[in-house]
Amino acid sequence: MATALGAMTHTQEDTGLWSWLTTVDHKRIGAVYTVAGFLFFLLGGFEAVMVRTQLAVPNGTVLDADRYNQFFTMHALTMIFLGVMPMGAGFFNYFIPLHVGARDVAFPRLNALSLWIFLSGGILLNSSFFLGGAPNGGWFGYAPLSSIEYAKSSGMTFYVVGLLVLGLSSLMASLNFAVTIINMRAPGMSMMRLPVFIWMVLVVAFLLILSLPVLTVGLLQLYFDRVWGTSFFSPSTGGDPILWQHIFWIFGHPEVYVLILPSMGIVSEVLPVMSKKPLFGYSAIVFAGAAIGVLGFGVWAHHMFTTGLGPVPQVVFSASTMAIGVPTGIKIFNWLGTMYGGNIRFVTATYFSVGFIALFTIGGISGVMHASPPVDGHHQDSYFVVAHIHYVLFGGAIMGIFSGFYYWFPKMSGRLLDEALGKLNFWTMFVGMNLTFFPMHFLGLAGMPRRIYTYDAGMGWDTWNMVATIGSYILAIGVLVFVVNVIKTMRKEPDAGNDPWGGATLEWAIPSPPPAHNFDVVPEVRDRDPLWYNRDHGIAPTPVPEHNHIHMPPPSYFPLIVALGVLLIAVGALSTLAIVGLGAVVSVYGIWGWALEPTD
Amino acid sequence: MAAATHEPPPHVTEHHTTTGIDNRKMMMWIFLASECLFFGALISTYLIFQGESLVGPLPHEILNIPVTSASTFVLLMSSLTMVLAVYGAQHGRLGMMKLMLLATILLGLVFLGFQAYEFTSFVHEGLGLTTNQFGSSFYVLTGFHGTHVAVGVLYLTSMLLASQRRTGLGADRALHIDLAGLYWHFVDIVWIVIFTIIYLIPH
Amino acid sequence: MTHMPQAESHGEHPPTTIREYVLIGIVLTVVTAVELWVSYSGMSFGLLVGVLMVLSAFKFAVVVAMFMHLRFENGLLWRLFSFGLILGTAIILALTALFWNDRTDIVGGVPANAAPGAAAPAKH
Amino acid sequence: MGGSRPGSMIAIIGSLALVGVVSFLLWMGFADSGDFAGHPMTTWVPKSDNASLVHGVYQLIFILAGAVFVGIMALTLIFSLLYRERPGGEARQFHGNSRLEVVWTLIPVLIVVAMAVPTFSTMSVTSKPAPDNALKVVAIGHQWWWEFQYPELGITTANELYLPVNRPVSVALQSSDVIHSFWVPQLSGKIDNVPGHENHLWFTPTEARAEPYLGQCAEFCGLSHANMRFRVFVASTGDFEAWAKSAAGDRTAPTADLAKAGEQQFVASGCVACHTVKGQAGAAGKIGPDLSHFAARTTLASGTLDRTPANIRKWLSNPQAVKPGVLMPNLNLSPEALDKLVAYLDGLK
Ligand code: HEA
Ligand code: HEA
Ligand code: HEC
Ligand code: CUA
Ligand SMILES: [Cu+2]
Repeated sequence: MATALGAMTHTQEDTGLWSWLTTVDHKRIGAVYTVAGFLFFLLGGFEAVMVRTQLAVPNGTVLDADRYNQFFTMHALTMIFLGVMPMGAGFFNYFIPLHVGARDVAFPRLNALSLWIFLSGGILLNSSFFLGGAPNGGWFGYAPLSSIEYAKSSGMTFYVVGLLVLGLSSLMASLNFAVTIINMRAPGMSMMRLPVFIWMVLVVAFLLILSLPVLTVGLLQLYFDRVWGTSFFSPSTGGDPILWQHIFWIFGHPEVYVLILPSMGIVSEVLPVMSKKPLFGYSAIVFAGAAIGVLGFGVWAHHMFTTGLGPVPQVVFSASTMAIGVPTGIKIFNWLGTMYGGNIRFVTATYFSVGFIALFTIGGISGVMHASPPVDGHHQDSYFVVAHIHYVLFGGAIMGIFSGFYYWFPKMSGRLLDEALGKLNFWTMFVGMNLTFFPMHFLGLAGMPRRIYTYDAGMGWDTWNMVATIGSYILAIGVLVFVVNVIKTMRKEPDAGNDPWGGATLEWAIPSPPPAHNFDVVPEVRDRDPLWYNRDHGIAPTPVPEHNHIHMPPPSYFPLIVALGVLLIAVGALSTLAIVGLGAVVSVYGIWGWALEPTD
Repeated sequence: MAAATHEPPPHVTEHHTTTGIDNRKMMMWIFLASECLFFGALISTYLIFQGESLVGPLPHEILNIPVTSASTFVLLMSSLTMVLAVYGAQHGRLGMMKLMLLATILLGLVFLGFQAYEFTSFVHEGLGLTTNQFGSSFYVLTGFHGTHVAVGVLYLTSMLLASQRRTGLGADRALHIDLAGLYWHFVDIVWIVIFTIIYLIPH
Repeated sequence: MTHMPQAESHGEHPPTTIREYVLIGIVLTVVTAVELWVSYSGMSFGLLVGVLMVLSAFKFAVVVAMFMHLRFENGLLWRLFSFGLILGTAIILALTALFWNDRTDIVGGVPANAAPGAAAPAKH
Repeated sequence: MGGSRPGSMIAIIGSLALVGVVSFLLWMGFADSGDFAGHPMTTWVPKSDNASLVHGVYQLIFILAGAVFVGIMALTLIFSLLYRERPGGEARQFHGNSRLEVVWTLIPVLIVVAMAVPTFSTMSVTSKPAPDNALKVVAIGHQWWWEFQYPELGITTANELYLPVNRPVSVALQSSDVIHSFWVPQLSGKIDNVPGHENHLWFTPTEARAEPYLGQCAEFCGLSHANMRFRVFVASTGDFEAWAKSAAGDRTAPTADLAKAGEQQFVASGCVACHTVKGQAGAAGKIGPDLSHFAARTTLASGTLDRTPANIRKWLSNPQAVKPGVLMPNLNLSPEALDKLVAYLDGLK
């Protein structure tokens, strides 16, 4: 992986460790995000495979109950917060400036800070395995099971503190991206000329900006419950566990769109380029994405249909949830419309994008099925829901991200990933994924509850569990094929050229990997598909001015210092107040130095 | 930006943005939008736990409205001094700017003093963080507001210190003070809401 | 939402004199005093809540518009901020509404089942 | 559709055939899992009035979902085959088509309405309060077992619920610790047991049968969440009344010597601190399951073991080994004490 890191930005003269630690280059930051996110994805996948191994046969004995609970909780947390979101953030970092025609993001040092805080949070969360046990209360940490009375080990405190730290990182990154997209566009790049990917990132940024603070409040309250003896969520002293559920899902549902929208953006980039025709219904796709974002704030209680909400809220939330199927449907149909009449080049990136359409639709359909409260009475907390989430999260988010890998790896490294291995990669993943997760629908229908570490023979669950486990091994092989592909590709000479796919967006006009300053001349944008417009109208690239002195922001170690301060505060929150104080001092010092540091 | 009419910003090209709004200002406003949800969630919690306390003291037994009205007034006045500091910065009246910054900081500290007094007297009257639902939600809501005030005091102090340096706040002086002002006013308007919901509306 | 015009030429401008700022400060103080009076006035609860809400919303709006001079900024900033403001308000309203009926459900406020087996209701 | 391309008919027919075959196979899978035979917790064989009502909606939604599935899969596959790159092929350049876009906005709207209307009309029935003649049951979730009370009949039991057929039952759901969820798929969808709240659920079982209806706690509740199972026996009215009469009364007093010694041991080992045995003086503990009619149950420790003497012994000698995290301590009983206790417990009809 280290070679991958290096090569993704190999034109940078300075390659020592220090240069990486102090970098403010969005491409380097993006590369670290991507690689770290992918490594965490492997870790989360390992946990998932252990879970599957335990469930392969009735009364399995691979993991004991406590270990199992830690594994499925950490599996979800790792996949969502340390895998998919950071891999997304990697793409955002790398491609927002390239797509909007900017030299960097709006706040390069803040960007570095987000990265280091994310890494601190990821390491902190995982260190719990060695410090008294990992979180074991499920990824939504329902109180009062997550309160100190019932979760005495420090695991759930790690959950609280870890998510607070990761939330801080995401909040800062989102602010940065939002400002960059709105405010740093190249001349002519109006909002309705933004690549769809960038639009989806913008929606994601706002989803996070507006939902993370709610989660933060919930986590702080849970922290007070666990550490300082309040009882926000403990009924024994007047608190209300249902309040936690509302707070969590007010964040949690927008969060699932945070996971899917980037992939929808990627698919919207890959399909037109590979079909060699413009995206069908650009504005419809953009508005549908925004509508999903807005509606996404009004559906949270569909996770709570069985908690006794009462019929009126159930009807309201059921209706809003079903309504979300409409804008999503619009997107699916527009992608099909993009393929229609095309001359589609089926490279691996295309396979993953088309796979996305099929698999995400399956997950979306089961989502709409849960939207009916009486039916959800059967689905809730059964494997039917586990099937839903993996079709949307793996079939959707991960397939999209892999499409992005194959599509953009050449830009990031100058090398084309191997197509033969790529197709093997796709088919093993596709087959493995369906073998793993489709049977979960059957299991749910047959009444298998989720989050059980064991089950009895005679429930009719044996066969499909075994199939799912075998599927997950195939899936793991598929992921390994990708790793092999990357390693193999990194060994060869750069062969991608500027524009291997005939792309439409600005990044394809510059060298692969891009130089530190991205564009010699900030491009002028005349159309939604700027490069195709230039090609069709015979517009040559603007010549590079002779004395082109491009000023890039200098490296800075202050982000690292502030991140260290935040890490110390978090460690203090888990141990003793004195360390919190130390962390605060370090952070304040870092911010002060940051503020006074000359930036030009 | 108002300042522009009085002092041409030096790095026009550096700061060129698509919308003409400075990046930092835009980020501050989006951040404040985010803060609306932070306080929204805290206020919701407070409202939901009204009447859920199993034991006293209850709000009407303990809240001291006259004292808090005084501290509310202090915070309101700090908004006035803050806006004058921004005015000073924008019109190149540095003395006024520094004086008003100092006044704002002091008023902020007075507000925090009031809050410290309020908290300690409540504790004496038997309302701890964990006493009942009112105590928990009250302290956490007003405590986080107080934390915001404290951060604001730090923020303004660093502005004051920086403007004392030889290089001052640099060419973006007006913007820096403006941003600090936005943050400070926001903390004030949150208090307007909190004051109404906790103190003024009888239970 | 294409290119945003650089400036704000509605013929309006932020307060330009210290006097105007001080005046606004006085207005805010007066409104706060009125609020206090209302709070003690003993009017019916519903009316009181309504009046207080209107008054504090007014203060809120004045500070945002004048002190934070949002009224004179590029309209985009207002739209960005109002996202959060509206959503935050909506969530407060939705949550209080969702928990409104809930009171009746809570098992007597008593720790229904604080100790295992001590389930409060339904003792034979 | 794309008739200009060579081989398009083959591609279309092949795709449809493939999607058809796959859909058929999946349908077989669903049908199999929905079959009661071999799937005791299937959600597709309703045996109560409300469950049947919900099942109607479920079927409808399932069919609509299936239609969307077939449609999208077929289109994806057909387009992939039809428009794959060919030498000399040209992509047709167009940006959209308003009429099409309106149509495919309306289709999902119609589907959604078709799901919503029956959903809400069903809810208007199932969310009504239970009929007045309903049998009242309180189901209390404990980490990790179920307590069932019949307040009108003066019965308290654990992990096995008896119900009369064709009489509505109203279940009040409570929890003594964390959130649990009461779920007997054939009788009803699940509702959570939330500490501090009381939820309600009602249904009328429509089929008496010897086999129990299996249920399981569906909300993650800690270490032994997987082992928090329970059974519901739906009996004819006569059988139910006979059971109720016996369950409401005291235990059967031990007669054999060993069992009598067990009664002493039950006090000596401190079991009475947690367990109630009606009719045994001093045995009124509330922390664990009521054992008055323990021997009338078919399973032990919420469905973890069959209730055989050997298993009772296994349980008592180390509950932790049987059920992780269980809140009954290992009392380090001697083999003799175990003999006595097993004899006693096994006689508590
Ligand atoms: C990427 C993540 C992602 C995405 C995109 C979605 C999308 C959707 N989800 Fe999902 N969901 C999760 C991740 C996601 N979900 C997770 C992680 C959980 C579980 C959390 C936990 O408990 O651990 C969950 C749980 C969950 C529940 C709660 C289930 C339960 O616990 O009881 C519900 C209930 O309504 C739901 C609904 C939906 C709906 C309606 C959509 C819609 O957005 C889907 C819309 C898409 C389509 C409908 C397909 C395409 C449309 C067409 C082809 C048009 C025609 C079709 C129709 C009109 C039907 N989801
Ligand atoms: C983006 C999110 C995401 C992703 C990608 C996945 C991916 C996978 N998930 Fe996950 N999952 C969740 C999010 C996700 N999941 C969530 C939110 C839950 C709910 C948790 C909760 O209830 O709280 C859940 C729950 C969940 C369960 C239910 C647990 C339970 O309820 O008891 C299961 C069970 O099979 C499962 C399996 C898998 C598998 C097999 C994969 C596979 O796709 C993984 C494939 C990847 C790999 C296999 C990596 C390859 C690694 C290597 C090659 C390294 C070496 C590997 C080995 C030695 C094996 N997941
Ligand atoms: C600290 C409390 C405690 C003590 C002491 C205790 N038990 Fe238990 N017992 C429990 C709990 C709690 C359960 C429920 C366990 C479960 O299923 O999760 C239980 C379950 C049981 C069961 C199974 C009940 C059923 O319906 O499945 C039996 C039998 C039993 N105990 C017998 C005994 C005997 C005999 C003793 C004394 C030697 C004893 N218990 C002492 C708490 C206790
Ligand atoms: Cu009780 Cu799960
Ligand atoms: Cu959701």
